[in-house]
Amino acid sequence: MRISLNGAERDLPDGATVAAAARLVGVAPDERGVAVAVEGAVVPKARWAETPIPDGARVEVVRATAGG
Amino acid sequence: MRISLNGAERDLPDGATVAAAARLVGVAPDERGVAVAVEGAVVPKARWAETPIPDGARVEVVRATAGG
Amino acid sequence: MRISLNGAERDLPDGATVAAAARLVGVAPDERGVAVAVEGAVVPKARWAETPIPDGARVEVVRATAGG
Amino acid sequence: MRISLNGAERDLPDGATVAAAARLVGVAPDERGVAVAVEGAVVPKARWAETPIPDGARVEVVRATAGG
Amino acid sequence: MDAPLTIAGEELGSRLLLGSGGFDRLDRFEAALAASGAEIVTVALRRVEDAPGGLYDVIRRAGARVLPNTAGCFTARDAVATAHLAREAFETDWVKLEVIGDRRTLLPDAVELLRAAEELVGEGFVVLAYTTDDPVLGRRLEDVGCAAVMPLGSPIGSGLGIRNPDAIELMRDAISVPLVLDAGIGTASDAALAMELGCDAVLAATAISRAREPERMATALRLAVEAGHAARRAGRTERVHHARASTSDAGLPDLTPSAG
Amino acid sequence: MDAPLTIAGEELGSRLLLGSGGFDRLDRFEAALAASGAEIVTVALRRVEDAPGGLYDVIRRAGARVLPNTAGCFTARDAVATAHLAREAFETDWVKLEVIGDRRTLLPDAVELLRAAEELVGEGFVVLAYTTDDPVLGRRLEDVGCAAVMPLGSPIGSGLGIRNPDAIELMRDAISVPLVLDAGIGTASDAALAMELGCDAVLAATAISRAREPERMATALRLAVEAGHAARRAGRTERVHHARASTSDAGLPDLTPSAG
Amino acid sequence: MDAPLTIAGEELGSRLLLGSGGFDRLDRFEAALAASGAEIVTVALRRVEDAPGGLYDVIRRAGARVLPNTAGCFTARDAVATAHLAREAFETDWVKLEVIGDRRTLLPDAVELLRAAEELVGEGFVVLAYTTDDPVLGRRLEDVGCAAVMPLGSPIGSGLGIRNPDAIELMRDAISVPLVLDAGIGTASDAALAMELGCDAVLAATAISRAREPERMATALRLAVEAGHAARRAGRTERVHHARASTSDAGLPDLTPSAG
Amino acid sequence: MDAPLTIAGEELGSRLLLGSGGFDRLDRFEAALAASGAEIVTVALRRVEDAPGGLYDVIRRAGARVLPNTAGCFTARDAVATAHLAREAFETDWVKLEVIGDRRTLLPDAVELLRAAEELVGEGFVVLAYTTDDPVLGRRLEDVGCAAVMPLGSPIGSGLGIRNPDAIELMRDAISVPLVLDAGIGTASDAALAMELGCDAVLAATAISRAREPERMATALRLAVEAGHAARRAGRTERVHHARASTSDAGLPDLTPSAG
Repeated sequence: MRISLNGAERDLPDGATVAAAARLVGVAPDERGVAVAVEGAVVPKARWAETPIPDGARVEVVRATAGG
Repeated sequence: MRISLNGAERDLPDGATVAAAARLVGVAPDERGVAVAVEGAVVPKARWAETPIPDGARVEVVRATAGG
Repeated sequence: MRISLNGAERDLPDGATVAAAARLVGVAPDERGVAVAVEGAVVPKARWAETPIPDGARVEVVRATAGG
Repeated sequence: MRISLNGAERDLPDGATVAAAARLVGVAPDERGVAVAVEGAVVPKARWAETPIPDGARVEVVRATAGG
Repeated sequence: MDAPLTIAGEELGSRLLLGSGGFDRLDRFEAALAASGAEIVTVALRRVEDAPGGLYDVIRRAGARVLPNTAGCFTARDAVATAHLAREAFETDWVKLEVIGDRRTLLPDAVELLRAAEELVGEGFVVLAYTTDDPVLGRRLEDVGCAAVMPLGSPIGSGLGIRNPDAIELMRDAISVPLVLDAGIGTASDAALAMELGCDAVLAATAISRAREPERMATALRLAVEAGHAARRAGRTERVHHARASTSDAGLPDLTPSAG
Repeated sequence: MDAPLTIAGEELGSRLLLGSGGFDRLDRFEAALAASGAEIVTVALRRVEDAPGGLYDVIRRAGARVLPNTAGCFTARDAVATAHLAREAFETDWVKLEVIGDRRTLLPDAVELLRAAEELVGEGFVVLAYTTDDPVLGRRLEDVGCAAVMPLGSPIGSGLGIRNPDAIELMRDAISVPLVLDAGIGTASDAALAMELGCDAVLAATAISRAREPERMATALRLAVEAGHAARRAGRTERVHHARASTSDAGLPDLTPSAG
Repeated sequence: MDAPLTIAGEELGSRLLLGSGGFDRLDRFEAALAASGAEIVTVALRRVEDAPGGLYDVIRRAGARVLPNTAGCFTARDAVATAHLAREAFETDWVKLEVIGDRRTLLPDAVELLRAAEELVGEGFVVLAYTTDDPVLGRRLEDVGCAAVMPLGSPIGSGLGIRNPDAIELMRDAISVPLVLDAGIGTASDAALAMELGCDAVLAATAISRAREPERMATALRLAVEAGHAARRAGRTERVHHARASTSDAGLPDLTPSAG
Repeated sequence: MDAPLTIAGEELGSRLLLGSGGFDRLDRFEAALAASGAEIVTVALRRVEDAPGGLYDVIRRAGARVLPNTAGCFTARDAVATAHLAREAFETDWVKLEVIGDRRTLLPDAVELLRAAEELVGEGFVVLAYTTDDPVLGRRLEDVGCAAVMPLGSPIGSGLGIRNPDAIELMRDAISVPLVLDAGIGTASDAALAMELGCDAVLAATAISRAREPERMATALRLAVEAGHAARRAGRTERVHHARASTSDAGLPDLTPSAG
């Protein structure tokens, strides 16, 4: 399947989880200060491993950065 | 019946019109620059003579005054 | 003789010294932070005892006060 | 003789007048709004023709210009 | 040629609007109106017992347009109802929309103001909206269809002038409809500054009515608005932080006396 | 009736003085002079090679008075010598006295200025003294006989306006001869403010000559000076720190819709 | 004794909040954070590829509280979604709510801001709302339950200080929850002024991160906030328009030399 | 490392100087002196009947240096005579030289001031000269040998702060000896600003003595002077007229909910 991961089109195996997507951008589930949204809605870290990403979904993996 | 006319309680004959109320505060139908609201809604001057005031209604007769 | 001492006319014995005048306004020679001018000119403390005041002279005995 | 005329060294015949110097920088005696100083002192226009310039003198011929 | 101020398609000959409030006598108002050259005069609506009459006739006689305000309204609903009354009283669909959020400062309430503006525009009113100096709110007022945006310089009647000139400049950048500086003008230089910052017009009330000589102050503000407008168009010299000689040193004569 | 500005017994029809510096073309200067209505124009004296000519004739043709300055002088001696030259050149004993103390800011030197003023007054000159905004120095200049005191608003040519309005007000209180705001005017509101603070006139040079459209800016400043002067005389409303309703709440109608 | 700043029941030891934006190196940020004494640091959320990491750990190591912002959001919906993400990422329900209305000025949008504030408060967030200096809007933000109101002094990153001190004073009068001056602080005197006007705290970002020496500027702002807070509590002397001698003339000696 | 303030070769540990005028009780002065950290305190000389005594001892006990002033003097001659008396009374050749030109504004008289300064320097005094904010006069004071130049921010005791910050900056550029802002400081932000403009120190009297709580205000000013000094050294961020994001948009997540 094809998802948008942090704005880039990515191919993932069908049924790939949020955890897998996070790994793709270098984020491990035990990293602090990160969060994931799928289609704009937060997926709690505790459920990354068990939450499959729908085909075509927009996934955003974010971290703290410098800001006002 | 009893109405509130420009904030004062006034007794009027049942079925009294807007024109009558206006007269009570010294306003003739041909005066320019005045307007009447019954219960917050404008009654056009052309209909003052034919519009009866409901019992207990709030009637406001206003004119231009100095202002900002 | 008559002198002006801090703006007030005062009678002193002829030949009275600066030290005597200072005493008149409650200033002892060992007080710190005071000074005396006779006719606008400073008389050093060491010379108070030996300096006679000319008849009619203006004597000013000053001290530190609050100021800007 | 040699004079300084408006900052430039100029050779003039001995006994040359202020009028001559003015002419050298293009100023006729009937021009309005001009003035001449020799060694910092004004020479009135009426005396240009009769006033010889001392050898080595500084002559300044000025005119109105734009200014504050 | 300078294009005239145009609000809702109407060309106006003056960039000074007059508020009718605060005059102690009607003849003084009339004289000030004449001196001001204003073609738009704001009025309020009040119960006839508290509104002595005559004002409307004076304005009409002077050939000026009556601009009813909604002063005293704290909700969109009241402001809309007041606009309805004004339309009936003055046969005009123009309204200076004020929706106040605080009794002490008389500052506008952004939310109710926007709501009332949208509703009145929808009903066909020509809305001139009294607002804070917030460029984003001003832009929203334009977007809902206001015919003019009227930011305050400082609180109504304070005479404090324009407390935040930067904000007025930002409004000018953000807004295409006429920008009318309303509230706070205290004297001529305030009015000139408003125009220099890019306002299209200025409304003055207290500045005139509470001056020692209202008629003369009306003249002063008329001239100041023209002055500021001309200055804006003339393109001012830039500001520099040190001096810049207005007289050149080139050709400076040496006037040292001779040493001898 | 407003008494005209009078300097050294001479009545003047305009309260705007024009500096001739900074114009790129003589015809632009001429147009600006006409638009400004100025009756006094400052000029400098420079060596004829650096002074193209024509300026003096333009000013005379316009019927204005030439006011020679002593720009570029750093000592009383140079300023006095320059005044002598100017008297000869322009057949006037009026002089705008500038004695500069610092090349970068072109700020005046109090000591040399006072010295030159005293000497020139003694020689019968009508001295208009360019000075800092120091009321005590201004008073001294008046005391030695200056015909006008010309405080700066900000450095020459800076366009920064009046940096210390309080100081100008204090000068007004301290000084009886005409007070002419000189230096720093950038635009119309600055000129209006100067007059409101109590100045009798304003001199503008760079504000006009370096505007994008000098002629229009001359008009703007003419209007602004009139506006500020009228506003001063009209007696402005006082400043208050909260709002003061320009519309009374008395008689506010109750427009609540019926509950039913 | 001075009561500490308390936001949403949390006592804070410092009245200076630090924005983490604009630093060129993480170690400089860390040094500035230490020097500032700040206990609250704002951060933004960005895609991990654009967010190098390390920042969160530095803040936690310093014992400071992370305050996520919603910078970059133009709608209530985006701001709310961002707050959700932040809550997940930082295990905090505090949020500095920014809803921007204009890309160039980064000024807040009153309508969307209020909408987002109401929604987030309803969801249990502790909302610190970045707003204009509009007292009425500020009061509305308090009314919908914001824990702090954060008015701007001037546009974000401009360093222009507090352009409208009157407005901040009016906000102080109108608002009971903590008032935190946000945006526009350029240097120490700006921060002191904010506190003197009645703010409870100051947030600084650019002022520190873009100073030539961020660490030293952090110290300066820490001191300035304390100074301004103490000055506010000390009750300043009133302003008078002429001099008031700090030295009495009583007892002035007569030092005239003898005539002889 | 920061070089300490050094006046006439003497290193000072504090950049805040305290004026002793205006306190209603000596113990309050003493507490304020301690809180201020000041190492220099100005005093005046008055006839003993009008000078209750004790002040000098309090200052000495605190280890501070007495700086006698010449307040009340209107001529160079009086000021010089007063300095002589002070040298005798306090065994110090330091003097804060004031020569006043106007009773109402207490502004200095440039001419007499310069004359007195020159004479006192010639006699070996260490002269700290109270002056207007005129950079040229300040430079002259330095040239005749003054050890410090003390420009006013606004009239003595007015609490109006620094009315012309540009002038103070120009003084800084023009003068090499220590620049001490004297007169006009009303509160902490004024003191911080003075230092940011380049002053080396600040003298406060009325700001402290007439605050509601003098001791706390003394603390505030001590902190403010440190803050302003640090800010000056830290090199402030530049001012820009529009916003400059402190949070980058790079990596902004797209949080739009799914269309479905």
